[in-house]
Amino acid sequence: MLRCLTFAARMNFLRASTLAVIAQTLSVSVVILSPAVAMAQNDSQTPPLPHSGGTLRMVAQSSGGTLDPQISYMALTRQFETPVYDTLLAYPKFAGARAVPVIASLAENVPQPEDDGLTYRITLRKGIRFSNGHELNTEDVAASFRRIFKAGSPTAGPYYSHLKGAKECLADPAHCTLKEGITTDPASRTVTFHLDTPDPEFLPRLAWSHSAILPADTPASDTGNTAPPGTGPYRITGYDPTRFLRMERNPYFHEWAHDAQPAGYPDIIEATFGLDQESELTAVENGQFDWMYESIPLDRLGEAGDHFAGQVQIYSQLLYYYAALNTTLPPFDNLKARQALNYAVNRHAMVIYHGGPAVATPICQLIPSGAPGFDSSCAYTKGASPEHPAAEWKAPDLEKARQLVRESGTAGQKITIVAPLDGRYGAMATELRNTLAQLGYDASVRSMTQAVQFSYIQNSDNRVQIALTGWQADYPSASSFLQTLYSCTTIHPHSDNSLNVSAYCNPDIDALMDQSAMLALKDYDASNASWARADRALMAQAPSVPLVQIRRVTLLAKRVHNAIATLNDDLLLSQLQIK
Amino acid sequence: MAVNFPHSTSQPLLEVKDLCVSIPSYGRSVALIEHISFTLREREILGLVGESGSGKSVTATAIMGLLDTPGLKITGSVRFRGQELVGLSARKMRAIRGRDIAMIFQDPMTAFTPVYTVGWQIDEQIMAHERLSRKQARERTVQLLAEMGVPDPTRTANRYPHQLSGGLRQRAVIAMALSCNPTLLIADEPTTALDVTVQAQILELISTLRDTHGSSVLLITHDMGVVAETCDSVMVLYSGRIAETGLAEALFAHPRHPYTTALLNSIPPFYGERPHRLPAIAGTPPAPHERPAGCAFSPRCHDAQTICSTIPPLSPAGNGQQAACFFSTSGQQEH
Amino acid sequence: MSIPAPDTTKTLLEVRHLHKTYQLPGRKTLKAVDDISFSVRQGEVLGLVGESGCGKSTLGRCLLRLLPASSGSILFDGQDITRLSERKLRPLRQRLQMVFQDSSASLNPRRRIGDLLAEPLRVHADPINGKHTADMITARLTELLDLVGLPRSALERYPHEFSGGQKQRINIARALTLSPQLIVADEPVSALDVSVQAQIINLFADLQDQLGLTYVFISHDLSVVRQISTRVAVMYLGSIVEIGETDTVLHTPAHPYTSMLTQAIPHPTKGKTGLPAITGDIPSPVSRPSGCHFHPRCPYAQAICREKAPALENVKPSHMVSCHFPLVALQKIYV
Amino acid sequence: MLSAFLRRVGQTLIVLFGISVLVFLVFFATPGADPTARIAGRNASPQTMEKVRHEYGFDRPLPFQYATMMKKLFITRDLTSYANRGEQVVPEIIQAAPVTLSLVCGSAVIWLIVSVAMGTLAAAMKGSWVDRTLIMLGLVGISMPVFWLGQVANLISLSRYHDTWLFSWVPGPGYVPLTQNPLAWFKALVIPWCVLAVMFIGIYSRILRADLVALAQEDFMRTARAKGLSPARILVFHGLRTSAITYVSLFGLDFAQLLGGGALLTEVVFGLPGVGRLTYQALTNLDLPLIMATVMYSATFVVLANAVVDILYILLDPRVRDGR
Amino acid sequence: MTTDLQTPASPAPSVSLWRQAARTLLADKGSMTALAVLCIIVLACLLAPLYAHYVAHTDAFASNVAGSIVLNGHEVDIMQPNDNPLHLGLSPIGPTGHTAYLLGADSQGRDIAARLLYGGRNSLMISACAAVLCLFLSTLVGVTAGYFGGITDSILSRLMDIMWAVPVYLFAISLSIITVRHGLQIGPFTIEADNLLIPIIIIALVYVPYAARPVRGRVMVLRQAEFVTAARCLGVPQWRVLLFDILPNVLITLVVLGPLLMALSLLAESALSFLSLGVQAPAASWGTMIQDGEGLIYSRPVVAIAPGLAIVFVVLALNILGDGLRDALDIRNATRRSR
Repeated sequence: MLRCLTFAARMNFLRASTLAVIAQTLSVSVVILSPAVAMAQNDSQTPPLPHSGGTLRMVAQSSGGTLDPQISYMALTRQFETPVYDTLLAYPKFAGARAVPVIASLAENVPQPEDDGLTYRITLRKGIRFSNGHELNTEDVAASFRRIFKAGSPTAGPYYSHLKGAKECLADPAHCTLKEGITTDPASRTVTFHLDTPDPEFLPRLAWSHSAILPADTPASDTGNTAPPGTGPYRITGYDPTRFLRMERNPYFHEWAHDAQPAGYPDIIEATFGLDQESELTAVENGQFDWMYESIPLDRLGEAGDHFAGQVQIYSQLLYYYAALNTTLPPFDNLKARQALNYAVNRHAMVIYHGGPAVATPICQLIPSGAPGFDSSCAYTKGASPEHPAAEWKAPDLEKARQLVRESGTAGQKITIVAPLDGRYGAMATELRNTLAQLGYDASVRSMTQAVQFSYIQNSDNRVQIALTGWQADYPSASSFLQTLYSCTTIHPHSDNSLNVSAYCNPDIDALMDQSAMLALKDYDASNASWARADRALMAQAPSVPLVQIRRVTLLAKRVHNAIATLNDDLLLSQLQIK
Repeated sequence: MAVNFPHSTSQPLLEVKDLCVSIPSYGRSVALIEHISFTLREREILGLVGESGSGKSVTATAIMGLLDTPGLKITGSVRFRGQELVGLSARKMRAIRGRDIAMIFQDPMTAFTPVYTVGWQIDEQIMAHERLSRKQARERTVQLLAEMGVPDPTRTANRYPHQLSGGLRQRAVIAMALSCNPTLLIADEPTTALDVTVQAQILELISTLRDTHGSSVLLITHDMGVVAETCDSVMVLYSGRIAETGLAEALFAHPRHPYTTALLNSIPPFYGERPHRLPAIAGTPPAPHERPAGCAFSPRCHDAQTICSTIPPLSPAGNGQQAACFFSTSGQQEH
Repeated sequence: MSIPAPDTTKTLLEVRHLHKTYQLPGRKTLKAVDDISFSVRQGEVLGLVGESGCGKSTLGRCLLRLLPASSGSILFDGQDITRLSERKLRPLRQRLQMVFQDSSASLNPRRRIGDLLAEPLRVHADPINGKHTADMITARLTELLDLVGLPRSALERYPHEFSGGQKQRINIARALTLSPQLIVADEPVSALDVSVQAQIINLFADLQDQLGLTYVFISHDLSVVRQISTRVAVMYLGSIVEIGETDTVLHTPAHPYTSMLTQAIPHPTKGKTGLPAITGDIPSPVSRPSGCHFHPRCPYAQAICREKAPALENVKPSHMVSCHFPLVALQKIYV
Repeated sequence: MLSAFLRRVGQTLIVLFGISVLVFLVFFATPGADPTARIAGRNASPQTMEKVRHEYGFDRPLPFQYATMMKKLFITRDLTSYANRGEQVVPEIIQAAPVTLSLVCGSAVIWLIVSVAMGTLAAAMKGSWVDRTLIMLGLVGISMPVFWLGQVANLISLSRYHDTWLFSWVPGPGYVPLTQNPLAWFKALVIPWCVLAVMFIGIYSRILRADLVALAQEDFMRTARAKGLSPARILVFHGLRTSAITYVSLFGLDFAQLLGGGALLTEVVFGLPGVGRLTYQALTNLDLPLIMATVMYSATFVVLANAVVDILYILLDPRVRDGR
Repeated sequence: MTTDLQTPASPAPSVSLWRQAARTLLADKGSMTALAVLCIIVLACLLAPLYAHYVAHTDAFASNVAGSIVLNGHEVDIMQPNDNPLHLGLSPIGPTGHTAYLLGADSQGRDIAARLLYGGRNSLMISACAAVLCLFLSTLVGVTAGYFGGITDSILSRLMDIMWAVPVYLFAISLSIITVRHGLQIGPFTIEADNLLIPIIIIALVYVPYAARPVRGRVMVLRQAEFVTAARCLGVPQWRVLLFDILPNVLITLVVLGPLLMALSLLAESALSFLSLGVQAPAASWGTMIQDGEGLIYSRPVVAIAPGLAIVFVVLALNILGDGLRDALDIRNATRRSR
């Protein structure tokens, strides 16, 4: 499934490091554009031998907290863990739209659903060793899945509750056995998963990082700053959350499937924490570091484009910003008010706040470009309507918006926009406030730290009318954008975890979304088409105002080549070559 | 014109001539003291007496060269052993200060820097003027303290000013002043802050100094009793000018200036008959900037006449006294 | 035990076994007033003398309830005021007033004189006519100014525009506003120049004549006390050591301390008499010597003086002294 | 002496206790401060939320939670952050402290030297143009917002004039530990030092000048002059030495406040990962364990500094020594 | 110097100490210059709407990133695209030298000059109100603690100690973070989170210990003052003593503290706003403007420098004025340190 995403905004150096950590995303990326990147893609086809060795030095504003791969939910940590841990399945580690769907990694095969999607059977590869020398076996797999519940992985409920016995494990983690859910046969190295209800996304979830396979004797609690042994090409040998992280080669690693877990080039990967974005950029420009993790600050995009065009990395993400409209509170309990704002908002201005068209594109639908089920359409632009959507956003339609507001009779109401504190959010919130003011509302902005804001807007007790936020999928899927955010089941009143911020509930659309999801088990394309219909149906109800989809822009040092940004794993650290 | 004390045969130590100090205020110059002239001979104790604002402290500090208020103007001459002090360079003045001329101030409580021991501060003065080691200096300090009648001088030297009683402190102050054997000691109200019983001891000490240390003393006070008790000769100041000078005994017995007379009369007598009302002087002493033209005392004087609107010169009034009054020779107003 | 007063008029103020102690850090206690008893008759002036730290000011303030007494009682006109509430005390305040030493500090610099003088009239109702009207207040203020010899224009002015003597007149006027019977004057002239001091002493005397006031007059200056007082009480370290008729006490002292005091004051008419050999400083009131507190400085001290504190007893009618060996035989009478 | 010491300790504990209870209660009264959702992760199931709530004790009564937190903070010292799983707050502060210490100490040395020089010079030349200039400079120093001055310093040294010889040595913002590379440490900190010092130079030179000018009226200064001492000796041994009492006491308090996180704006502008920035981050994230730890840390410093100032007082002022 | 050297008092008859101080102040060139500068700045800020509407023709609060203006006959985008191969980033227009966008635009395309004036209104208003409120509270606390002493004093002093033990900016930030979400509820009154009262109250609260201390000290001195004893002796009730004898004398302390506190409040306000915890968008203050400009410090430094200079000028003027007042009222010791 997914998780919030955010970030990419120019985190200026003031911003709390912890917040930055939370804000980072487990990004699912599609590499696009950039001549440098295009070249790098060609390089990636060549064998790794010639350019291996050296120390890769990356720099990040702050660390990502715990290293426990089953608990960590931070994009940056994910960056480090990708070459350290493996899952049964994996998204292919190459760039572009071909990097879906999942392929086999620790498993020899991608399992076929049996019993109408209730049973999945895999066979483990032979000869794979953890970095402590222990050889991977079926018990490790079973233990790892139990550990998801025992250690309290955040996605235990949403992603793995279809397994038989998972409910008991959630209710009483200490006594979790999952003995009906997972059966193993050590002799044939087979592991069988038994589900109590079909899960159309079970395979992607076997590739999701929280299902990383760890040694069976890993303690069933958050390991914190010590990383348990993994199977990937590197192992983490040093970590201080405020200062650095160091990875060295895993002596037991050998490449078993290049596309699933390729061998790495650098001998050592070092990350330094504690620099703000401005300094990161300066340091990478000066060659002190090889890669800056954070995005290039907005006011220095021009400078980077002018002088370091060849080193700039731009890659798309399944990430967009939107304003969630609370459909249970005035004025946005009124459809016309919601639509009015959708018409009125100037998405071009929003693009400018993110650095221009090279970095951001307007979006007025709920599934972003690049995700399965994406079918470009815009119902709220000049000359379009929900019944007759245009292909893309052109310009705001203030006339129509004002008329809708008049019809809704909501003009003059007081509206508070709750936005994260950080730079670009601030600008977007102000723009949004302007728009609301132009429509005749009495609007104001209330900002708070992103970490706090994200749970704050979810809680119905806080009576948030309109919340500015962003969303990014854990892995590429339409359901993570539609079902997670707009289905009746994700409304949890009085709880900080209620991702349906709009509190939008429409049983008809829910049925359509369920249908689209289940279709995936049989017909991938039909499922995508159905998702696109669900997207348009939802957008006609305008539970939120999608604003911009953005790309990540970072800088590499001159000596670094072979940058590969994949759909699921951002930039692959292990594939960077140092010359 | 200098005042001479006929009885004294010794050499003049300090000769002050026409000393004037003025300060600018609201665009005009206000004289704090005017034409102060006197001579102090060796081993003589001269009392400078007057009410507040009469300029006695200004006179003393001017002699010491300690007046440094911006805009202040000093004219006239101060000759110490023949050396002119007015206009002397700061460095040369410093060498004289503390070594040849020492000064003690009214409040022994605040005369010492609070953060150093008394001994340290006396050592400091000795070492500033003589090439002595700290140990030698301390020896002299202890000896001086002993001479001043300080019990347990070694221990006292190591104590901080606030740990000493008022009397001990004033003794220490005097010890410090005498540490370099100055020939002139200027004592500015040395006993005003002290109790009578302690005052008596300190006055006793001061009057023996000329014998023990060969020092002359310029004693500044507002207390006629103190002057009578201690001094050889007296100079009475009124509003920045000399009113009368003379030998102490003679002056108190037969004051020639109406101010001196009135002042003495207004002190409640301790012996003899108690007058029902004291013969008080009407009005208050004028502040320097509102000093009347002519004789400054004329507005308060019973016998003032038209002539008093000019400044009376200091003229001999018999008995070795001099008084700045047109009627001094004739008028001996004893009420 | 109260002292028989010299005449037969009624006792206005009676103090019985008054104590005032302060707790200091480190379990030290300061006995500022230690078991003091005396009485004041209507129309008389009781002078309270002593050196600094003897507790005379504390005593004065206790009398007016400006400081709470630790124990003992104060009877004003027969009424015990020691433990009256502030509210009940307020009517009595009209009859019992105080004049302070520091004439500037006791006047609020931000208020006009008229305002300051009117304040008591505003808060106290007239016993006959009730609340004071504006006209009554104006009339009373003019009357007061005339009484203390200040121009009527003074009402519009601020305290800082007056000289020290004038300010003290204002203070006296304010104390008189409510026509009190008893005035406690705490060193009212010691901050003034001699020439002005005499004026104020005269004013006190005149007011007493005109208004039939009773004073408790606190001063360290024996001459001043002698001038104004009918009786004198001498204090040393919190206790009264001698009390009696003014000239008796001052000229034929029975207590060695009183004797030492009287001999220590230099007086211009006395000339150089040579001061008495006085030893030692006043001990700190925190660490008072045992037995008779004066014994370490007393030339006549015997063993008993160290051990037993003498009681205040009559040596003559209306002359009491607290000494094991009163000096009755040794007294010297000056003429 | 001992009782004074004990009383002091008692007062300190009361203050610390008061602050901690206040912070704790305020946190629970603040909407959006419940960390459960943040700890559990996005979209965590209600069961996971429950597990977290129980594991962290959020379902226990407040006094119990308070006691647990204090125990974890002071006794077992394994209190972990709510905002960032697994991050222990005590080591985090221990990491941040040297940064702040480096910043504040360096800055204090600068402001001490410069303010004493300026204050003394101004007092010695009272009324002259030198005095007036120094007073004005001090005022300007006090009037500049430190974060703005920091930005301007960054702009000049890192952007506008970075290519000139004057500023080419200036490294980008960030901190280098002294143990790692003393020269880089110095280079990284010298501009922050100066920026932080500016305001204090202004304050302290003014205080010192005023003090010295006031002291010049004192009797003992006149006595010192009457002793025939040189003006320099009078100024240093009698003036400065006496002023040191006031100066040091103020200095101690400011120094402690800065060490306790008061330098946060400077740390923020120069990207120094010190205590102030940590506290600020904790506050913005409503991360109670970290807030509690940093606030306790800073309060301890201030209270400790008060005690040190008292001791210095005793060392510097013999009158105080006898007073107790 | 000796005690005899008193400067003669001014010759004019019957002046209160207040009027005397005012005269001294009027004669002080520095203070008068500072006052003039302050007046000009305040006036300019008050006239902000006039400037924005009739001179610059802009709305200082509306974002205008997608807009353009006509300069010298050419239409110019307010956000200008960068001319690099990747078309990365846009920069706001720099100082134009025309009435519109005189100092250029900020990252949201708003006219900096107009915002500077509007921001000044808020900054000045907040700091002035905070100073007044702080003085009021400090007087309350200081007078209560100083006059009644005993337990009242102990409790209040401990409370102040607790506030002292937290660095002042951290304290302010903490309070802001709590209030910025939900506003403030005081009994039946609710103050919205974006109300300027919130920073005012916070700043005032934070500086209470700093101002209450000299006030308390002054009151304690005054309580012992002989004229208060004299008033008690005359049977003047306590409330009258407080009102007529204590307060007028405390007032000097307050008057001197006033400008200094306002200077401190202005700095605190700008710091809070700089951290986005003070004045809330879209309202501006000099602090929020510096914060806005921070992101543009490399490309358009004027955005941050202009409001910073405004702060420096105002604070400097206030400090000079405070010094002048202190000298005029001559209570150097009472307020030597008010930080």
